[in-house]
Amino acid sequence: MVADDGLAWFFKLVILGTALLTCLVSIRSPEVFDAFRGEFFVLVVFAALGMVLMAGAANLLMLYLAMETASLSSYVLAGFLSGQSRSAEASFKYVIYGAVASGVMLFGLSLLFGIGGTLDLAELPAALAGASPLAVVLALLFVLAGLGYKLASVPFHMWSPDVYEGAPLPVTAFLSVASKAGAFALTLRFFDEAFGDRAIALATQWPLLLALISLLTMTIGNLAAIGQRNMKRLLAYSSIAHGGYLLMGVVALANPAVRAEAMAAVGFYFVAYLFMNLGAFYVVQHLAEPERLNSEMIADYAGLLRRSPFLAVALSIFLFSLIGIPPFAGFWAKLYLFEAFVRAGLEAEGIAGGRHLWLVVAALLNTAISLYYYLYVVKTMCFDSAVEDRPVRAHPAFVGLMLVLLIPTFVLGLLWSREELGVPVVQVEASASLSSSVSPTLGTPFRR
Amino acid sequence: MEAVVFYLLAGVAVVFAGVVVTTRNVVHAAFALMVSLGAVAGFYVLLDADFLAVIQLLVYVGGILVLVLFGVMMTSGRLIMQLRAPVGQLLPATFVGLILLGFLLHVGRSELPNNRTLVFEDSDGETARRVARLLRELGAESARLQSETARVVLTFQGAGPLRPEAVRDARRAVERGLQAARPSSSRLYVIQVQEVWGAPERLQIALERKGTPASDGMAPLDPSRIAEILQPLSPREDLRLIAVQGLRAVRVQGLSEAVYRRLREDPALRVLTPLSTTAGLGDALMLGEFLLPFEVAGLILLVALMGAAIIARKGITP
Amino acid sequence: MITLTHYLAVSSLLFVFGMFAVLTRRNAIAMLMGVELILNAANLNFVAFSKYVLGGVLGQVVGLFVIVLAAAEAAIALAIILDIYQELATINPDETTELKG
Amino acid sequence: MELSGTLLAIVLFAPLVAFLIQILLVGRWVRGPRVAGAVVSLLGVGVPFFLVLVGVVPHLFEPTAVLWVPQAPLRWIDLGPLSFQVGLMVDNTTKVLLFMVTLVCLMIHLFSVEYMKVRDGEPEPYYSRFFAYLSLFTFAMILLTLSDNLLTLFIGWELMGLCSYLLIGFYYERKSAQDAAIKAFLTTRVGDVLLLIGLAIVWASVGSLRLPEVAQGVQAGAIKGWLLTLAGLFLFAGAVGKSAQFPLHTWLPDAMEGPTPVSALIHAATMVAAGVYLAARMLQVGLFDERTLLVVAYVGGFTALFAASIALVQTDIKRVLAYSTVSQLGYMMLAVGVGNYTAALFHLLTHAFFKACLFLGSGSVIHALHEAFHRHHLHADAQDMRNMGGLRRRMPLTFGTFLIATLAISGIPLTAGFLSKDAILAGSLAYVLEHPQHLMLAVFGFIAAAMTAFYMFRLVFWTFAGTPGGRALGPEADAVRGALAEVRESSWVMTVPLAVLAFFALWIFWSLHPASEGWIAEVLSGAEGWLPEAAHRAEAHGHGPASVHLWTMVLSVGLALLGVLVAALFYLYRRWSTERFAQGQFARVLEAKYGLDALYDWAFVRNAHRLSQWSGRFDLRVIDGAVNGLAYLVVGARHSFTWVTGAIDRYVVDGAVNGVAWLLRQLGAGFRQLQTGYIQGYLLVVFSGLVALAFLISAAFR
Repeated sequence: MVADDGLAWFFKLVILGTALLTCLVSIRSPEVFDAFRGEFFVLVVFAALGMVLMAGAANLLMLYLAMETASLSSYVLAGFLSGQSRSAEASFKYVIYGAVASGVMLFGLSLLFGIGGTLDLAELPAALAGASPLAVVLALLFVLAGLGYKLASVPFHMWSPDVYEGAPLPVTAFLSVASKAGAFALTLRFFDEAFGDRAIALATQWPLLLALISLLTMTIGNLAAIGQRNMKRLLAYSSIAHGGYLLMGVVALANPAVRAEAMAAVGFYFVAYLFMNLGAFYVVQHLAEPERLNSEMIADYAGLLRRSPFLAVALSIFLFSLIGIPPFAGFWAKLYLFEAFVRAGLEAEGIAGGRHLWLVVAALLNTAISLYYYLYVVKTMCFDSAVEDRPVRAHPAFVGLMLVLLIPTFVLGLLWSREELGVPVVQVEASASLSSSVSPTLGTPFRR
Repeated sequence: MEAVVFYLLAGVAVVFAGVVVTTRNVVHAAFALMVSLGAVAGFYVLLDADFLAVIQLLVYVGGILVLVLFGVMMTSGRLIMQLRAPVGQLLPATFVGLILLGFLLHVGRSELPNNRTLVFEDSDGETARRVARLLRELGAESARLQSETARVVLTFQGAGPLRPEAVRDARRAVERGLQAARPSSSRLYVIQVQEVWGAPERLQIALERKGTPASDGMAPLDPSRIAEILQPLSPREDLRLIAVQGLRAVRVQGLSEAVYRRLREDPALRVLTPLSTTAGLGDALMLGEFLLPFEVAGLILLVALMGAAIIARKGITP
Repeated sequence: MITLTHYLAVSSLLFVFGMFAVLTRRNAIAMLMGVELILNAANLNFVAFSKYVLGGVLGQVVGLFVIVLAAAEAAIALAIILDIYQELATINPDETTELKG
Repeated sequence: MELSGTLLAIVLFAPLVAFLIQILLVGRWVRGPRVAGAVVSLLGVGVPFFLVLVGVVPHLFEPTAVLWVPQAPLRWIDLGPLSFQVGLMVDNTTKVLLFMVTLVCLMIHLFSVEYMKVRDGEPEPYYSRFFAYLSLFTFAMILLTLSDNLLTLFIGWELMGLCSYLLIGFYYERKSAQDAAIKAFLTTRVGDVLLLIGLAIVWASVGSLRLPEVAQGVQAGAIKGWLLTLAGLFLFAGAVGKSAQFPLHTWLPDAMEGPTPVSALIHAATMVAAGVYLAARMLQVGLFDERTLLVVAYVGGFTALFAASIALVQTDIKRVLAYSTVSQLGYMMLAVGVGNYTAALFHLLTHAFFKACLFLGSGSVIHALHEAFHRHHLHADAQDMRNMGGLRRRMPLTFGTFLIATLAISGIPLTAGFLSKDAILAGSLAYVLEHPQHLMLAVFGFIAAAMTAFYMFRLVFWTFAGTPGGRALGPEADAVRGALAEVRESSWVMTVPLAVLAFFALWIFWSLHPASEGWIAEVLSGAEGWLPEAAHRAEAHGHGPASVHLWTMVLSVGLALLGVLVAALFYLYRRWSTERFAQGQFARVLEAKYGLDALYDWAFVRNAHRLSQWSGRFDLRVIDGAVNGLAYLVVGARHSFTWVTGAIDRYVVDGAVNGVAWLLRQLGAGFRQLQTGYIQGYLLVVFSGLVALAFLISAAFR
């Protein structure tokens, strides 16, 4: 029903850490409606619980219930701003989109149930072995509509920019990391346990399917981010693009030889992503407060370097890390992920066997595209002249919080390797439901 | 007869679903939805899911639709409104819908395992052989046949007429014993606890196989093995396990419709019906493997309650 | 003789009708009705598979959960629709397009 | 109902009986359009259709062949030890063909009831004679499909030649109709003579003409080596004539002189189908060896491309359709040639329905225009597309059904044509992957697919879109426009057959799965009971690696959409002008149909000895021209090289940096536009994305 293994625990920590930080920054946030401030925290906890269950769900029914728990809480959180039509619209779109996507997923789950005759993920490979690939793929696609909605992957991504823009900032930050973490843990487990079998992967071609989705996701996310003027929306698209990179890790699962590395790489990526993405969102949130810039527009960030060197430098560092510039955590995260993917591809036989190396080329090109819009923000902050010169002061407590996020962004990749940090992802406890133990390839760790 | 009822229900369900998507009056849409979902409840009855049919009527038709109607009343000045979309919106939707329908019908017709499962009583071990022979004669070699223990009845003997605590304790002891004996017996669950008529000091606990099909197959569990598991657990000083009766069964999966009918009509074979699907459902939810999802569902209801209250009131409270 | 295929055909039709409602109705509540149709289609699948392929109550258990979830989801969705009605005085999905780009 | 000899006999002889009744009784005593004639013929084909529906269709999935030989074997011609035995046979192929032939014939009969009523404002004088011929035609085709031997098959074959002569020349007072009838008769006769030689070889070597025995004989090696090839080539020559393959295709477009229902009959269900049917049967029994098959494939592939290119410039609505038939038949031959028996017959079936729909649709248009022009006393050509336009609103039913059939022939997804054409193209692609030296086979097919979409949509845009009579030329142009405004939709007797045929042009009847061949492939590829075990080599090819299907689909749909788009830019949105193209050399060559008609006329009809002179001149011009051209090319290349290097410096290197940034901004803006804010739009993206992914991935392993 619920797995109790390294994968689940690792992502639970990521989710709970995000939830904790969300609660911290929401204590004083003016965007949280005062009359229901208590309920806000309860809903964050409920949502986190749903995501935690997602990270561990090893059963089709549990998978659906966990997703619904997380979703229902998130719908309410997205509409938490009072008296603002944008927030109401965000939660409206979220709930309609979410209801449809989860309904479609449920339909897919019912088909999977019918084909396999079981609800347990672990029992599915045996049950699917003799099934018709078309039926399996159709069911898989329906399920993917639900997973893709949670992952915000193309073509199921369109809700996310609107919801991210309309929702209160702490909620946006929370959703962009925790919700995605839960969804990725779920996706990893789903494909690893139910479809990890080599024969099924070859018969249904799901790695090709996911590779296509990954390509579309990163490309469309990055391209759409280019024209954005609202910082929140830009970060929303950037997080879609990061979802695209992360899907490469799922594609790599198709090769059992690098399964452990792929999972560890996704885990590492999420730790890095937690710090850099939350950091960027929190700086934006801090700047958007009335006593500071009172704006989320990139144009208003002009000359920020002189008005508040600390915030400008902090934001720049988070953005550099999001691009993947060497010393920062984001670089190592990408490096490990791509390395695992390339290894998975090189060891596969031909395109039909999962050799999707073209995706790495696309990912590198996409990184180049992402330079354009991230650096545009940095350029605006550092080189454009400000409209007014009034200094912007960061709250002392916020400076503390920033340090908590900044230091790991600096040192994460320097201190820990993928194996040291990510290995818990694949370490299996005795009673856990993950079937195979740590892959032997982990014995030769990747050295830098 | 079944076919007539089915086509009637199918007609109602589909036609009224059609009304939901075409009518111009949103209240009519809600009522059409009610009828359509009522027909789905009828399908549940046809599919031996009586309890679910009742729940469907109570919760869906009774609850959700009232909610929807309230929503309609509170959000619309007039009931007849522009519900229909322009052609530019209808066409792509029709197009996509048709392809999707094609895919689904194709998969439903020729790609899904269109087969059936039957469970027969097999008290003497003869049934298995008979079924196997019949399958060979009918040319249904692809059917999977396995022997299993379908039901175990434990009989307890007390010192005197049993009191409710004794019954409860016995039940708990059996459950604990089953849990301790995982995984071999984890596919059994308590289905009925009853006192034996005419013998007030006796108690029978029936264990039944779970609804989950065993891809591994539960080997026919030797009643003596059950006794072995449960014997050391004397629930109370005054209660002893005196008899363990196992009901063996043959489960045949992957039957085509024709073979299924043929087997059902064979006078020498006794089809094993579950003691009660309602009890089975309750047991699976409250005591079986679905306890955790049950709790999560409760949590979801709590979230919904809270969330709806917050969203509905945030505009009103200054 | 009614077979599994018959049930699947009905559920496919319900699903496509639900999808059609969601895509074309110009009233948020009517769209929600489409979602209910989709959920019922899935549920019918679960119960039909449960009887025909498995011969147990497993699908019914899922069906029960889905009904509960549908109720919860409908409650939240209706509250949010009421909220947007208070903000914009409309529940036409075509008129909630402030967030875009 | 059981499949029995009696049933088959009724199916076979009912049209013949109808024919005899008409000729002996009806035609004698009544003149002018009398319903009696039509009813007899309708019964003559309606009864077989009904019997096929209740007696044959229910047995569709039984993999057996029913052979029915008369009790005392009917010895047609007794030549001592050699005698011809004849009988009827129903196997999987015959079952589906019978269904198609009887249904399409029934629809064409029904359509003709209304269409043939009037000739030039007067009641048609030879109404029942027309129906009599139709019945005989139907009988001949059914005889051909039901024959278990090549002898009666050949009789049906020749009978059809006769019928086509009678029907093409139905308006015999017209000189052009007479010529066309004679041309059709003579051209197909060339093929028939060769076919007869082929039959003789088979009969001499195997000692029998019954298909099962021929199959066994070939299997046992009764015909060997080059003799087998020779026999195959001769047999194929017959099919070339009948199915109007290059170079014997010239009769088919001229056959447009006959009444439109006749064109529909010839092009869809009967005459031309016979050639493909014969070729497919020969493939099945093994009379086509590797060498013959290669010839078949090249002739078919080339014909597909060749005819499609001629269709690009035709202005007569029926001639466009005629060349498209030639092209589509080429596809079928291509499929036979690469050994893809299933796909060939599948396309034969789907093509029958949508081509009949197209012809009857054009018939409906012509009929309406005729009426309107006649009322206005105009002499404008009712078949010239330039005198049409804007008929979409005037004739919505005709337009709708015509559009569906057009989509089908263009191979747009969700149509029957897509399924079958895709099967052919996938088969040819798989063949090319195995034999890379025959790359051109796949190229022919794919380019022809783009051309098909182009000329068919050109036809639709000219006929149904735009303003009425917008392209009309000559002194009567204004009057034509006035007449067009009064055109009315045809009566239900004509539109019902259109609707029925259009339904069969959709994918749903053939396969629920919108991206894969459905039950029909299952039926056709099933083992035929009368074939020897090892003879099922027909399916050896045609199923390449899984990804072939994916690439075929992407390529063919992409090319078809490209064709539609280009046609739309030319003729619907008028973004591009056709003027320059129309005045070019290439267009002139196409309009002259590559000069082949003229060549035959000149070479065979007039004096043949000029041929030598001509070839002498050819030598002079071509060789001289080649030398000069080469020199010109070298000079030109040097000039263009310097220009290119300069341009690279100026535009590419400088432009790349700015251009990429500009491109990215444009793309970004484009994707921002997609995010419209409409939630239902987002959901539509979800579902269409789902469908697109399902399409793509299911094509990879169907």
